[in-house]
Amino acid sequence: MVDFVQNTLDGVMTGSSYGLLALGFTLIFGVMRRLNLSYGPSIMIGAYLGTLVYVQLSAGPLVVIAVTLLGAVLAGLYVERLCFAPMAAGAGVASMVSSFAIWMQLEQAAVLALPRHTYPFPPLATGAPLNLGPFLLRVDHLIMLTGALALSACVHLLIYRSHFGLGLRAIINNPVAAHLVGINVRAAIVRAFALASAVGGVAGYLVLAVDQQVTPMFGMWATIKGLIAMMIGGLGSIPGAILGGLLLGVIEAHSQWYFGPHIRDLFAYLALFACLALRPGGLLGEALHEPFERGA
Amino acid sequence: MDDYLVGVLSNIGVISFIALSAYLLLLIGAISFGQQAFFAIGAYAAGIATALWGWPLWLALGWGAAMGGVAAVLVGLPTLRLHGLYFAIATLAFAEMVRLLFEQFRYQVTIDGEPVGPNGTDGFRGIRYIFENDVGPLQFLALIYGLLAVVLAGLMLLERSRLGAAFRMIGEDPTLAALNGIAVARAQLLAAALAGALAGLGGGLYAHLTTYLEPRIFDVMLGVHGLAYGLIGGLGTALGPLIGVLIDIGMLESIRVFAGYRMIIFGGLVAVLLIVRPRGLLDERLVHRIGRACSGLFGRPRPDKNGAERKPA
Amino acid sequence: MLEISDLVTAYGKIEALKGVSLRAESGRITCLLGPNGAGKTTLMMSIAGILQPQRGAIRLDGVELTGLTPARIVTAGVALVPENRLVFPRMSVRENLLAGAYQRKDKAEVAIDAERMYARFPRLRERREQLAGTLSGGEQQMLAVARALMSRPRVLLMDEPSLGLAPLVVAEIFRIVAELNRDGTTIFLVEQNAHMALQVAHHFFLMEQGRVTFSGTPGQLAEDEVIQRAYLGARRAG
Amino acid sequence: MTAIRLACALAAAIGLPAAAYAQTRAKADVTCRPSGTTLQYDCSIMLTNARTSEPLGGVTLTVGADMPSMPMMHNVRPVAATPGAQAGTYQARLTLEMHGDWALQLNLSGPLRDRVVTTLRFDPDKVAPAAKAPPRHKH
Repeated sequence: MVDFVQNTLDGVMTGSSYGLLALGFTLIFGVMRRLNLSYGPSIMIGAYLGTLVYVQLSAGPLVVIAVTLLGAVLAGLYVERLCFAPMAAGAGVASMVSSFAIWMQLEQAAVLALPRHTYPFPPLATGAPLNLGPFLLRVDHLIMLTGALALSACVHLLIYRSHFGLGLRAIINNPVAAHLVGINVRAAIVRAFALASAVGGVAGYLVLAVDQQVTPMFGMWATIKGLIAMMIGGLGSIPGAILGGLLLGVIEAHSQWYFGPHIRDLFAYLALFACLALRPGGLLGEALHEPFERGA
Repeated sequence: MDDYLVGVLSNIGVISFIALSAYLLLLIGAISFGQQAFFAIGAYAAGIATALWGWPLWLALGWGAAMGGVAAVLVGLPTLRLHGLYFAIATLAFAEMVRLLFEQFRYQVTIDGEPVGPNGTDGFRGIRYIFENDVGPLQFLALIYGLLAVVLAGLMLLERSRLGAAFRMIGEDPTLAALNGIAVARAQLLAAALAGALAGLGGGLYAHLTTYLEPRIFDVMLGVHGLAYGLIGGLGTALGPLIGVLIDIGMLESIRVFAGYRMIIFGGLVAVLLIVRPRGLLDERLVHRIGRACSGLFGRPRPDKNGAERKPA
Repeated sequence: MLEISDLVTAYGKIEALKGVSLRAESGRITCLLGPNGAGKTTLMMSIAGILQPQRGAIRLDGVELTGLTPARIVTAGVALVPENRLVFPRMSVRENLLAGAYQRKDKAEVAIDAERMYARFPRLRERREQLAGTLSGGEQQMLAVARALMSRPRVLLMDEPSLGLAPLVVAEIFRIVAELNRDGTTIFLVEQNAHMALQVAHHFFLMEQGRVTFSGTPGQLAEDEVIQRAYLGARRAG
Repeated sequence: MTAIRLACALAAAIGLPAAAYAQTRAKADVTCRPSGTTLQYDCSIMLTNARTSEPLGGVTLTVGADMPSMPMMHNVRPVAATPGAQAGTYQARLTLEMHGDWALQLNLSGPLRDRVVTTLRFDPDKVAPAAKAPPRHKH
């Protein structure tokens, strides 16, 4: 029984970073009904800048966070300008494939800049794990969980309490009506992209600080984990993204404990597949109705 | 032709199968990130058939295609009714599951004192049919392009058949297609089966071309590339995806001089191309215009001059 | 005063508006009548900036609006109550009203305006925290009107407010239109319901296939002739 | 898994007798080490007959490399290998695009036609046989 709770705790910890990634995905998908396959790679660009600063200038964690965040936001805006802004209303699939092409570009750029396979990343905390009764809690995991929950609370407040959030939700509800009430939809989308990239940057930083290394595979990993967590949680639903992330973390932790790492990923995909086949809307989102536009 | 050029052309031929497979599903409006799963199933099935069971090549390729088709139907049943985006993610999940299952799949037969056959992450070496039966690289290249020509002819015929029209109608609007008496579910499954078989056939050819398979080969990159070819080349006809493959691998090989920077240039190029032509180079509108131009040339009566443009939704 | 001169808006090669010129005097209710497909909604969307016209000009009290983004047009004082309402379905009635005043910085004034809307539309006060998507057609129409008024427009454009509503509710809508005008709001109304529209309009235009075919006051033409010309297509010579 | 194994055994039974290995099968031992300039490696290859394990001399050998993920995309133009001092030994210098796991394709097109594939992990400082677990992100 102790193992079960320990696994669940570990799962919740790692799941919190999935939740943040899913949150970033949901923000972009919610606002534009578009899938950004470059989401992970743009965070990786931020992380590579962060590790560059950490390795070359041996900068402290605060500087690395700032650089990672800024890098992720800049890369995110680059993706928005090239793949999503110029696309006509109907070209949903085209912008998704375009974001895939930019994923290739960003990944190769990162590999060229820093050709080694892995690069060190500043750790979050190096203290011994705390023990809470029979359970072991790694300090850096705790920081990741609290950081993730705090950030998602901030995003929730921003979306549901602020003027910016009101505008964003209006666009999500009905873009034409948003235009008609005088919202500058273009500018709001760019700000939403920046916000999502920033959230992704923090998630990336937390994950890589726990991992203490960054590889070019991180882009794909982040995109796929964020996507799975978003789909399980429910498209366009902010609480759903966090819940989906935590659930994915717990599923993975248990399957890793009982069946080993390979089977862990298999279970994650199985969970996603079952969720899609049985409840397409995900736990908290509602199923999409309007067709996923195929092109202008 | 030197071996390297034959190698590149063979690669182009083999990848075209997965591009056509994704294209076929795009016709019915289904975006699949998972055709690489059926490519893998076809590759392993055909590889096992020749290397372990000693079947002749054509039977092994047929077997691979059949396995690809069956797998496509099995995964299509619960997912094809889903909304476009969910189907895309479901196919991605299924393909990754197949890849992870192949990492566990071990089935070896000792031949000639050596264990031969898939061995999990170590892959499946020794699919040496073309060496045992003295099939030269040029002969295998001819086989690839022969099969590709047959498939293309089939797809061109499909374009003009009632089934082709049904696929495109479902692609435009499934409810409208159903209202016009098309058995949408059955047609979707048929399209998925055909697409799965196409990818399986391509997989079988790939297995014998490289003589070596490994689960990591069949990850999401291959699937998304397959999808991208159709969208870059255009969905007007079956030639569109081939144009996409030519641009991709043709481009990658020709700008070899920027060895390290290929993907950077190519990625940027695709993004810009999709801005200018969101439905690809050879999209429906261009094909329609070419069709009208050709019909003008051959003196067939032309529809009225300014055909009504579709009013955007 | 809202002035449209020689406006041409096309979808690709098809010209929906073939050079439309008309004016909506300040402080009055101006109505545009015409059958389906005459280009009424295209005109409204062109004024609101959702569609960019190919030629012609749109001016509000002399200020050029053509080519501006919808947001800038709202700042200039134009508010559109769109065809079939387009409320924000998964946001509450209160939030829909707040969204209507998105551009305004004076938070206190906005709150007062919101109260004023609840006073004018008591039904909305009852449903204040309810999701707009769950409201009835008539209630959504009132919400759409209230949302447009929250930006304190100089001219209120209304695109077929009676669409899909029960006769009782349509009468209520037109009573509100007259009441708003009495309180000083300039209204440019697009309608198919000629009978109701002519009772409140000070001036009206007829439109067919993207062209204005008649301009005058309700008294000038007998109602049945208006309907006959607008919907049954009078003989050109007549 | 057992169901699959049963199906395979059945298929083998009805299959034709396993193709006789008329051709001799080649076996290759490859060791590479960094050549000093980044992403460039010197590899020495020992070719032997798989059955009798005597060295295979005088074979025209080209060495190509594929990145396991998307092999037809991330590939390196094949290099001709130069025969070494002893029979059956060959040298080849490879220039890669990235560090990490690469599948080396040894194409024999001389008197004997065959292809052998070995996967090695190329790091800036050393080259090792690819570890059992692929370098998936640990998570």
